[in-house]
Amino acid sequence: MSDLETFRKETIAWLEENCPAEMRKPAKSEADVCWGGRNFQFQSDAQKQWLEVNAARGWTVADWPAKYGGGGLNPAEAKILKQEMTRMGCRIPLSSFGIWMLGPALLQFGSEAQKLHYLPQIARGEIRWCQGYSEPGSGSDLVSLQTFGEDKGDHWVVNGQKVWTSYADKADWIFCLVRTDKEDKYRGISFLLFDMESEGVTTKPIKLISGNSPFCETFFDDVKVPKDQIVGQLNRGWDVAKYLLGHEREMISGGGVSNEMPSIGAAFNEIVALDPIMRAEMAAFDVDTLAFKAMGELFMDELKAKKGHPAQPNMMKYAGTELNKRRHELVMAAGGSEALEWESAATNNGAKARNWLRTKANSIEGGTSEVMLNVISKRILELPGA
Amino acid sequence: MSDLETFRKETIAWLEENCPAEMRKPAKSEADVCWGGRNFQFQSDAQKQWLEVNAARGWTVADWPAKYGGGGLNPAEAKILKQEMTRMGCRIPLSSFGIWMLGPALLQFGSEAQKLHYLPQIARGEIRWCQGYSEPGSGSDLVSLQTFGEDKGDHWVVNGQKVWTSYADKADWIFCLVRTDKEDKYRGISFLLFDMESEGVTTKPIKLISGNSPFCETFFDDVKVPKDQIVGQLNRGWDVAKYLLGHEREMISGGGVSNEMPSIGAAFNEIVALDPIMRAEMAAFDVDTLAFKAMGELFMDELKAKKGHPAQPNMMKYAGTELNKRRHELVMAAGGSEALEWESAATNNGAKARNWLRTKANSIEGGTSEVMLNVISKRILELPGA
Amino acid sequence: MPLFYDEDQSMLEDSAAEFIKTEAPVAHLREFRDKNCPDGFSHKLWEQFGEMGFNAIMASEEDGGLGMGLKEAGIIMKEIGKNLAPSPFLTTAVAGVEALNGGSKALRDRYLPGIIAGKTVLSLAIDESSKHRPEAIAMAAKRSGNGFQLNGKKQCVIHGISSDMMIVAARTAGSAGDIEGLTLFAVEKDTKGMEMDAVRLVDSAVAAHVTFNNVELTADAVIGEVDQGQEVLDRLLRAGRVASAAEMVGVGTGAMNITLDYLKERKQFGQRIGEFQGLQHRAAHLYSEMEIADAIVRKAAEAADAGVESAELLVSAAKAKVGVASNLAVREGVQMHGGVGMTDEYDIGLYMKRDRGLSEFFGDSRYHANRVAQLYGY
Amino acid sequence: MPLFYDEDQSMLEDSAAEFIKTEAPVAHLREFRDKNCPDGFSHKLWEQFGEMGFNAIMASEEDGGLGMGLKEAGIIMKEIGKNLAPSPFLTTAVAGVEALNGGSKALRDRYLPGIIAGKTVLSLAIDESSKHRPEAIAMAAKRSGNGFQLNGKKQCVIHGISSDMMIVAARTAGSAGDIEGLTLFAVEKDTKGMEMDAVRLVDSAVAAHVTFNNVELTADAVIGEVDQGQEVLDRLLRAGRVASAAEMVGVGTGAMNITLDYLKERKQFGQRIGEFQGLQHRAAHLYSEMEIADAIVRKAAEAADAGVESAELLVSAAKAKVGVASNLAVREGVQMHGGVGMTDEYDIGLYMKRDRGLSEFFGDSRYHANRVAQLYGY
Repeated sequence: MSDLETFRKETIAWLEENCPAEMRKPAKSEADVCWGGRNFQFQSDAQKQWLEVNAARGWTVADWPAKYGGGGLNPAEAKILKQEMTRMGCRIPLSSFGIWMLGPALLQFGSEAQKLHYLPQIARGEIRWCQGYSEPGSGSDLVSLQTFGEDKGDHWVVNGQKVWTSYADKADWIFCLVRTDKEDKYRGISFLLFDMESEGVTTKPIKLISGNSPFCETFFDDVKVPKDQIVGQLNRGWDVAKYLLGHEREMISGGGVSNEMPSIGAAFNEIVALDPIMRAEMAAFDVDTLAFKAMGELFMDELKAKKGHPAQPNMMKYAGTELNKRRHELVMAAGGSEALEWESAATNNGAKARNWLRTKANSIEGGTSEVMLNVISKRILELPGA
Repeated sequence: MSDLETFRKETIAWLEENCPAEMRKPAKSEADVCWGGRNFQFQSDAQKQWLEVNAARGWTVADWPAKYGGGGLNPAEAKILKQEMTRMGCRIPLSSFGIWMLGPALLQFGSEAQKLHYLPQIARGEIRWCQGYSEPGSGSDLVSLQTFGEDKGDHWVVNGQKVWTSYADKADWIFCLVRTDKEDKYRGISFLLFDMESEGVTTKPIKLISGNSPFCETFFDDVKVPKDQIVGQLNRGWDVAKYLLGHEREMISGGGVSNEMPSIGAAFNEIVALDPIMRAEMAAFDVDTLAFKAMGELFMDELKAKKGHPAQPNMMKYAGTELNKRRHELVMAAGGSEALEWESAATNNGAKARNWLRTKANSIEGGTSEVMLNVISKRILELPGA
Repeated sequence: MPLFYDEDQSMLEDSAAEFIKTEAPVAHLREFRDKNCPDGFSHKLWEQFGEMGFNAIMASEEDGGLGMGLKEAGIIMKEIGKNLAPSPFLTTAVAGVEALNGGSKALRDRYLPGIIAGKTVLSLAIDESSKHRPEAIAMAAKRSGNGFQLNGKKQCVIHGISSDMMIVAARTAGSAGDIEGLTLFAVEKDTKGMEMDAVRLVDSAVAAHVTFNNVELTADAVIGEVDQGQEVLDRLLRAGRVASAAEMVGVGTGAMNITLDYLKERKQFGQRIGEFQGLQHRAAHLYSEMEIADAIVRKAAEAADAGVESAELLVSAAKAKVGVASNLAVREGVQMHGGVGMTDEYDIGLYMKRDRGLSEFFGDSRYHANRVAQLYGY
Repeated sequence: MPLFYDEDQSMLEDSAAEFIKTEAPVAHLREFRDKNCPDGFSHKLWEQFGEMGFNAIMASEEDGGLGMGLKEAGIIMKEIGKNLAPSPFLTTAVAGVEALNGGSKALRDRYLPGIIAGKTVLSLAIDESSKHRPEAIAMAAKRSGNGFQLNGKKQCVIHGISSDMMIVAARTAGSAGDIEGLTLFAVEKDTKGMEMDAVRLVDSAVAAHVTFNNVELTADAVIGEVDQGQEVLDRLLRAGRVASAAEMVGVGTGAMNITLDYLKERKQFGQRIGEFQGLQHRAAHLYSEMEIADAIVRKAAEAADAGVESAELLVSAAKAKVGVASNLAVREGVQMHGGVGMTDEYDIGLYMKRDRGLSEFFGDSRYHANRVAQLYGY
């Protein structure tokens, strides 16, 4: 038996033994997701136990080095773990912006001391992170950032305001872009980490059209940030941010198609049998979904092999988010008047409608579709001008 | 009986008596169209006779004043004439850029002497006109016009090159935009008329993707143009040109829907019975056609009543030409492999394919769709900037 | 008749625009949403509609109305749409009145005065599944003595719990799909055996799922003729389709207008975002689509008012076209607003929600595109 | 297996790109069109294809081929598409060879060496109406002695008059729609009773309408089994669909590339037109569509080569997707070229014509979208 076959066998056995039955059913809603953090309320013992056994083994971040709290798996092993978890329906033990976003940036840009300090806490789900990028008046345009960190020798004093800070009201720490040089408009920005319990930090949830409030406005009023909490070089926070945005785009671009990516027409076959026009639209959509799935496979293959254009994540983000919005428009149409219900038990409190509205943000967050198209036209197609 | 009812009765009687049977069948191709002009070869005696009886009555241009060779009809009468000709299937006796384009501009901007000289010749189909606007390197951008008329006292000497001159090889005279002031880039252009048999004028047909050559490149090499052949004021040719482009846009925007505008799905009902996806597309197209037809009606109603936004013809041109292109894409799809035939008798020498390719110019000639969208966004929506 | 508004119609448009913008701007919708009003609309506003004469538009002069038609009703609907005003105008003063116009003098005398005065509210119980498909109506109305007994369910009856009378379509004969055998009934509020489940919809309208358990009706309740309800239903649907299409023109136009305003003021990368040609072209295309949608809705209203043969075709084309155009308007609207478009604070999301609701009401763009194909014989 | 090209495939791509760009650029198509060549392609180029080894891709090593698959054939097809090279590669070396792969050793020995050497040309007589609908094949092949007698008509047989052998699908039993009863025949050039009407198509390909009048064939002509031709036809169609889809990726990509070049050089209003964001966004969207179309075509080729169950679904999705994407590429291409795009002098119009031809070949995007729905069971 090859090493990988052995690994697969052992993995299956471990999952069978350690994954509680409750954690093998799909999460029903946002509330079932394990986000970790200082103030996290576990929904159940099973959820807590599932996090702990994974954290102990380093499998919340299976492909990170073991010394940083990871599982130290190679890519082939990590893929097998993912496959087997998917096959058995195991939930992700820990969802975390620390894992998806900050972690990769720290691995790339952090000092060894920072890695040893922050990464294991992220891996164990002890710190919940939020991201402070956007500001009022600068959505896709990060260059016009206003939040300012004044140099006070061994610390900065940060003043300003962020918006679209995901779960800022629930997060323990923030990774945040702060202007540290007012002269250099295009650089002059640094990537700082600080505790959300620092004096001077306040958050205010933003109510969305979906009725939910996953984002906040976040205010900084003379917040002290020690100098060792900068990632990467002073005034080079852009490099970190760009690297991290790339990760975010990959994550969001994957959103267009779920793992299973079932046929939408087949899911609504009774409806389309009565509505030939909807059937045609769904057939076109299924074609596009199959094609985007193939693109996703090609993209991942190229990414792994370090082939492909470096700006390709922008294309994936554009196409994937637009596709997902279309999917939810079709789901609403197929649902008809029932899908309009907003507060009924029969519709799980208007889940379809709320999910549909949520998807409208896909093509805005992490860089709008328009910004993605700009990047494609400049960096891939090399079209001239502004 | 009201005056209009009397007029209708008399019109019917006159048409019955004077329209040859052959002229009551639809024109089969471009070759059946009567363009008039010095060198025009009539396809048949009937075609010649039909032009002559109309010219004698002023009905080639029924709503022009009688003193300029028109029929002197009021709008209500002109509408009745058109209705009855349509009802009886009478062909248009004379197709002419003189009637559609130059005539209206002369009526608006010409001197009385010019009107008395040119308009009756246009009305009788004695002079065939072409239009010299576009130049290589200035398609939608007329400001960069290079053709130059040097002032020589009682005449200009014109040098330069035009492209997209419709039927320049068949035309007798040209109405032409010529730079008469090199300093003033935005004005400095005059609207001149001259004989295509003038020394120094040469034409070269442009072969199109449809296989036809309705357009030419036209070269001017020291062409003398007497000073009384200017329309409107010196260096204000733009005013005339813009007025005339408005007419052209109205003409082209009407192209999206024929008078009858039949259902495309019904026309191909056997094909769509086997192809539910095409049926859905055709249903959507029929919806759009019905809607655009209503828009055409509203637009014409508003035009007559001098209501509506003055830039609305740009919207009509945009929507109408895009719709017509879509129609021909669908016609080709419904035609399948038979519609691909290019030179067979069964397909009338590839008429479907050639017509389809011809429609691709709809959204380019007379101002591209992109220019129309620019105009809408600036003049109607009043969006800021360039 | 020209398709633009004549002098009287323009005056009506001006007064409706002014009145609704003043009395029921988007803030009015927010107020009724946020106080979780069980009706979902303001009875005071409804009376004001009556005072303005709006509710009299579709009633004949003989019945104390203005004897105008769907073109005029459409003018009101458009202003309702632009302001997202919650109102029973569509179900009551347009579709409801048009159904009553096909009913007996007794029924008209009973309901029209209250409607015209803005006191009475009607609701429409047509659909039996979550997609509009009136050709599949199957609910049973058995003869019972001199009257009828209703049993079955209706879905998504807007204003159901607030209405004084509900127009119910049911089968007195035949089975789903038959043209004959349909009958329309005027069912009074609180009639015994009716049960309603109120649900709030995404656009804050309140709909009811209605269950009929041995609901006994007298013969007086029949609107039109027994078994010949298709004709009255067609009137009702034609009116409802044109009016909801007109409201969608208003919704799309309102969404477009606030988006254009935003494009003119919001700055990004040092420019007003309305300067970007990528957005300009999309805005111009959207304008074109909305204008065309407006035109076919006017044309459909005119054709329905004139009772011409092509009316059915034009009405379905109108609902199909506006469904696509107004959906484009709200999608472009939210996207062009960027992040703030996702917040409840900005109005554009409310336009998106209303558009979704209206798109299902009286058949969506797919249903009507299919109907256009069927009417064309393919 | 990764979806990107491995080292060998990349080498094949490089050599095909270089070779075809050199030997058969768009000017080559123009030459053959303008001299009104009755074949519509160059026999010399066909031999060169043989020398390059391209024609051996789909044949098994046992038969003297390279034993590769549709993924590799698709690489050649894409380069053909980019350059609009007129070639019998698709009908002969891909779909034809794949059909022969399902036939007897005797047939393979008879035809494959000539194909591999670039001497032999095959054509495919499948369609009987102007839309691709192989499930409706009705042409009769009656048993006659030890052989068969063919009577009927086939439409739009590309390279029909130039081919040494024509693969003909006909019914030996059953009627249109039955799966059983189809048989595929290898019909030699100049067989008695065949009549051909050559017609030049919009993209300068030459097609034939073929009439079969008591065409007598021996049992040797049968490819695969009598009455069991569906299986061989499916192989042929799968290969033809993937290969034509790959050619369309090439056509769309070629059209996009020359359009991007034009956007970078052409000036209007004092700017290069590629600076206008309105065009940039459309170009970027087009790029995205073409990339995605390329991916599904690769995926379909891989699935067909692997013989997995999902191959039929992926193949139809590929032809459907690329049909839409490449149509967008040529429409945007002509429009963005402006006036010169309408002239025969520029190449973009030729791409538009080729796209149109290919879109019908082996079923258009609508046919295949419908097939995707059917395969998904709706």
